[in-house]
Amino acid sequence: MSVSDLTPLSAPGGSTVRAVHDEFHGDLLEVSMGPHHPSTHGVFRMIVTLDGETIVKLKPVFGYLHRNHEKLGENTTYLASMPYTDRLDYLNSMTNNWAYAVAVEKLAGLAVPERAEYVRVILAELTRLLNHSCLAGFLMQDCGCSGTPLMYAFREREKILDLFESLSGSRMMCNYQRFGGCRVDPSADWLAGAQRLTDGYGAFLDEFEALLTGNEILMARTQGVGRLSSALAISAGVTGPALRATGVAHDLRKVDGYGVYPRFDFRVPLGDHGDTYDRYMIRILEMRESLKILSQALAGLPGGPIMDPKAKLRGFRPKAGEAYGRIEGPKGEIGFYLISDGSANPYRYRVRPPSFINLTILEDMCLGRTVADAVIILGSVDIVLGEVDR
Amino acid sequence: MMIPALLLIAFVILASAGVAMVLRNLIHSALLLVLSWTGIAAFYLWAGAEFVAFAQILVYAGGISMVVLFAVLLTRPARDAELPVTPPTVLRIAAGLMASAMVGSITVMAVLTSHLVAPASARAPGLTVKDLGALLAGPHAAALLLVGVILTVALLGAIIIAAPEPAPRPEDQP
Amino acid sequence: MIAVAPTSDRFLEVAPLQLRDWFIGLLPQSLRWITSGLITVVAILAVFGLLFAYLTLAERKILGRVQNRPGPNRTGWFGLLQPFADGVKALTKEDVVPRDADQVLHYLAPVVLVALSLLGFAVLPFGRHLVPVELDAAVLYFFAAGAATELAVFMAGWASRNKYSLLAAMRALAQLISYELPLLLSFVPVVMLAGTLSTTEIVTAQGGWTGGWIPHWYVLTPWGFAGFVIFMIAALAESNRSPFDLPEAESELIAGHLTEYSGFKYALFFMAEYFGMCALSGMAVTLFLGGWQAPCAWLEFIPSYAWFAGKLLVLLLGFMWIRATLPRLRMDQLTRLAWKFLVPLALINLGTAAFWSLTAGWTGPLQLVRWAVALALVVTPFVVMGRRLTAGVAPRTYRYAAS
Amino acid sequence: MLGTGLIKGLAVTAKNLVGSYHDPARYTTLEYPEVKPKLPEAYRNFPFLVTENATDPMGTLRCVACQICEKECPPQCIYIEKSKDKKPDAAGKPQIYPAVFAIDTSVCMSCQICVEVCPFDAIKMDQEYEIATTDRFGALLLNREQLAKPNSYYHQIHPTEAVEVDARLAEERRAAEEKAKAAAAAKSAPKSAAPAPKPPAAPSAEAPKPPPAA
Amino acid sequence: MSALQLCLLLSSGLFCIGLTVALTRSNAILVLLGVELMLNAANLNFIAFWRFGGGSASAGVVFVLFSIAVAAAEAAIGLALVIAVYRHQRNIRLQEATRLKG
Repeated sequence: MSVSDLTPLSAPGGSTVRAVHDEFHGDLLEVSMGPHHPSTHGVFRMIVTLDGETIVKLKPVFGYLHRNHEKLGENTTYLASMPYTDRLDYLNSMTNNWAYAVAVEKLAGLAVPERAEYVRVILAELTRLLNHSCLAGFLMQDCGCSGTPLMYAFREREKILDLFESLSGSRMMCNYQRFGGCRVDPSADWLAGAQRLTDGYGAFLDEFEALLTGNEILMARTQGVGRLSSALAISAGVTGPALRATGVAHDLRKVDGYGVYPRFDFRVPLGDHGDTYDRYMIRILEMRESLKILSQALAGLPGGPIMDPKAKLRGFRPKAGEAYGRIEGPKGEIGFYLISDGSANPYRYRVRPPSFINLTILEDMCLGRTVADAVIILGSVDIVLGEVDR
Repeated sequence: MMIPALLLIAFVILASAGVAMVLRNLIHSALLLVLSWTGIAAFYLWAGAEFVAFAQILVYAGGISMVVLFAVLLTRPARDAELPVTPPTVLRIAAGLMASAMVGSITVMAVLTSHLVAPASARAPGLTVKDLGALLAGPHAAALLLVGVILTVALLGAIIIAAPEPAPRPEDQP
Repeated sequence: MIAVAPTSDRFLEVAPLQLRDWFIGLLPQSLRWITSGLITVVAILAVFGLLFAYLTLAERKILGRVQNRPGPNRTGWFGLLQPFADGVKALTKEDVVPRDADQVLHYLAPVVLVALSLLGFAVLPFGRHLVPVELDAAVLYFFAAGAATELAVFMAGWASRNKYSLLAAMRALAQLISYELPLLLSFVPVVMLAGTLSTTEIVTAQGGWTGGWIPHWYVLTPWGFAGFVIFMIAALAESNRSPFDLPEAESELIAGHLTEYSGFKYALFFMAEYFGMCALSGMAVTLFLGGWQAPCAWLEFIPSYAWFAGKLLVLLLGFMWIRATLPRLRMDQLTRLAWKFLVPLALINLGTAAFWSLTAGWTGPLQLVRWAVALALVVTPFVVMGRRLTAGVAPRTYRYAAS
Repeated sequence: MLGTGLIKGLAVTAKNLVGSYHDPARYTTLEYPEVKPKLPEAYRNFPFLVTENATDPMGTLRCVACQICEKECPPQCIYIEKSKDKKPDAAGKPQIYPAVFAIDTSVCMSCQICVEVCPFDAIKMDQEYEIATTDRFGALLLNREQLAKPNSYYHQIHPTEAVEVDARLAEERRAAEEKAKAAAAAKSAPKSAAPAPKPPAAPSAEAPKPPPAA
Repeated sequence: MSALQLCLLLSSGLFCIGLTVALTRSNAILVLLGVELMLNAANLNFIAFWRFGGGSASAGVVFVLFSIAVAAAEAAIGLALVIAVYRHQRNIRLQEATRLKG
């Protein structure tokens, strides 16, 4: 494709839109939906090549939020990386912490007391509720209703964040898990607050579904849009609700059975079409399953220490070796791969970011669709730029 | 009170039509013609035929102006197609002006010499919409239906003519 | 020449007119006609100008309240000065005109748009005696003024000399034109039943109450309700409101045909949109909701213009309510809804209205048969076409993994 | 039927519109400048140094400049310089004190790891969030004097935690005095009586190293 | 010089302008618009005679309505032809539109 001049699109002073001639399709329109476009979730850019109305080529461009997270991890102690994991997927700091803690515990062979495992499950499921309701809110924002579902989702999210704040001290940057347990033991009234939230959340979900799921305009806008086949999803390494929407039954909580998940009975919803509507519905159904897990975990929470007494806080030097710990985060399988050379700093510190990997197939879903659909498909893939760029 | 209003409306119609004729920029001339059509509608209002005036605005300013502007946009000649016009423009303009001047003088002479003694200050015959409707449905019912058929056939034909055949793409070529 | 205020009616009904006549009385005879016209124009501009200002505030407040937040309440008492703050902001913002834009058209487009959307108010009967202009073909005049606004949208798109805002203007025009037809077709049954094009006669035709309680408004008849719904959907599309606000949707390439406008011209476009919305809902009130008719006999003491204002506000709140809830339609779905759903329904509605007027004479049990047939004629095409329109779209049931 | 989904949606928004007027659950806005948010007790913002009493802040700093927090801080935003001389601390033992103790609040991300690793409970997390300044450099680097806050303030913002810390410190101080008395008694005892063996229960000699804070 | 004669003068003036546009301009669209102007001039006459001819000549108004409708149809067909011609020869100069083939 002969591009008239090779200056990158929307370079300073360049136009955000450029006409391009392509020998197969004739006159095309190359549009840069720039890093500050209102409907991209954070600093993310798509160079979309349009033949009239339909998308011919879509090149995602990111890296604007790269903070050198992994190289930093190699130069600080294991403990010092923990607060940085909050900044990976800044919506779900609890699950990031847990994934890193699981990896280090596997590396150093630490045991985690029973109560800490239960508290970790409770916090992970609360984060899943928070993330999925935010996703549905942002998706509706892209579809065009002026922020109403997003505000309802944020109203519920605030309640969960207040719980996290009263437990860990900060709403989004919790820095709560430690290697071998959790930092603070949840008090009785905190658990009562969590119970109240779980009981009230069902009513919110019913109201949310009444507003959205049956909405004809929404169904027309999302059904059949951004269809993803299970074969492509598996080969591209897509994980999480996007994979389950294509019908593949792969949920780490069932596959690995890590933590105390095998003790709870919950189901894993699966979609058949793998389009945007399925991805939205799978998240709504997963929220209902999380409520079940939460009530069971809150009921069965045992007593005992929150932190393994033998766990050392400072001067933590795991023996040389490598480990890969992974959990089922709200966006998919979030994993940490660590190589230790016996010193206080990890030799290699690698994060497996689910939203980055789910993003690789964005073009396959958007080909042949209009720009308005591309925006919704991007919204349904649920990416957070902190995790994509690391 | 009647005559100065008529002069003003006449001036608007003739001025905008004349300027539209002279302008190079196609869009401006099309828009000026729309102005002259609205002037004609004002004339109908002056004459007391409200229904016709609003029909004129609805059909011309609402519909035909859109079709004209779309046509003007769709047929933008490529910038580099300034071919020399075969019969030189000056000659052609002169011939056109001469012909229309002749026709004009004949009609004007006919109007001035005719001894149409029209009651100058006759009240405008009050034609309400109901009588118009009765007229249309009564003696002119056949004509109304015919115009309906003409309109549908004409628009269907227009769509077929204007619809672009799918441009043959190079990869389809044998 | 001026209709002297009738003295027969109650004081409140006639008060505005008597005020005007007293004022005109002070002037010499030659100026009387001009000043009475001017007073009407000033009254309309003042009322609807203020209504526009407070509609923007009401919109943001309602949107806020729906989203569990207060909406603007910092400027002035309860945010009442917010519209004036916005006005000052719009006035002081720099008015950027692109260098190679078509200066004349670029300036003219918002002016023409506001002027045309204001023309619509001339024929709306605000009260029993408060009709700005008594026109025989009033409804036709209203839709002629409405149809001309497309020209202004084209001028705005073309004058900014920016290829992609022209593209967006074309898209907006396609939307306006494709919803012109359902708008016009939905008011034809009203004209057919009322037998006249003049708005005042349409409102008087809807007067009277059966049993003092049920008004004879057209919206309470099956074909009237269908016509009202079609009219409102088309009015939503005509004024670029919520489910159809495609031109300035953020998922567009550029911000629609308004990209090259800023400062007060940009505010003018919004003023035109709100005037258009008020005019269309005013016409909906006149055609279907019985204009200034009171809903029941004993409520007659409330002045007629209060009833008109009340119904108008209810419709405007409905516009905002819809804006706060519904997502946007895609361009092809939008035009498909117009051509494949609204136009056929409006045509069938014509048939129902014809049936209704022919069977006006039926009494007693035949009345029920008449209602049943009319309802059937309205509901069945709606359901059949609705199912065809949403063929592939339905809420789905989901299976669970077998682990 | 076609419109039912839309009507249900409209009903939900109507419920919220009406609800926002009478149901507090549906009106969540906190009008900030007039209504201050109620902070949970565990809330943490930038750290501060605890002093025993408010009268002589620099004299009674708990911090002994052991620089553990400086090493452990992930973004390395703490800077400490030890003092040359020693000063008696609350238990009367001469201790080094920090001549310079600066935290660069533009770097600090208030992750409270310094609080966790500090063996002397000398640094705790503050709850002051209205700390905006116009100067980007100087004002954001808080020195020792700005950081020091009395223990009473600590009780005010973290009541339960403060009580635990005070109880533990008091218990340690008592153990230290007991040991000091035992050591003194042991020294005076051999002069008066036959040299008795050193009392078996002498705890470890140098500064008491309490287990890290839970 | 009665009002009726003024109206007739106006419509003949408009007719001449329409004729000159149709004859002199080389752009097909403007020729069509010229024809449109001529049609409107005719309508002007109808209404003028209806206005000044007492109540009897009401057929004029009906005729004007029909003429507006037919003019709309004619405009649509004309512009469709123009677009078809444009698609073949990339510009709409009447001089070159000579071939009937294609």
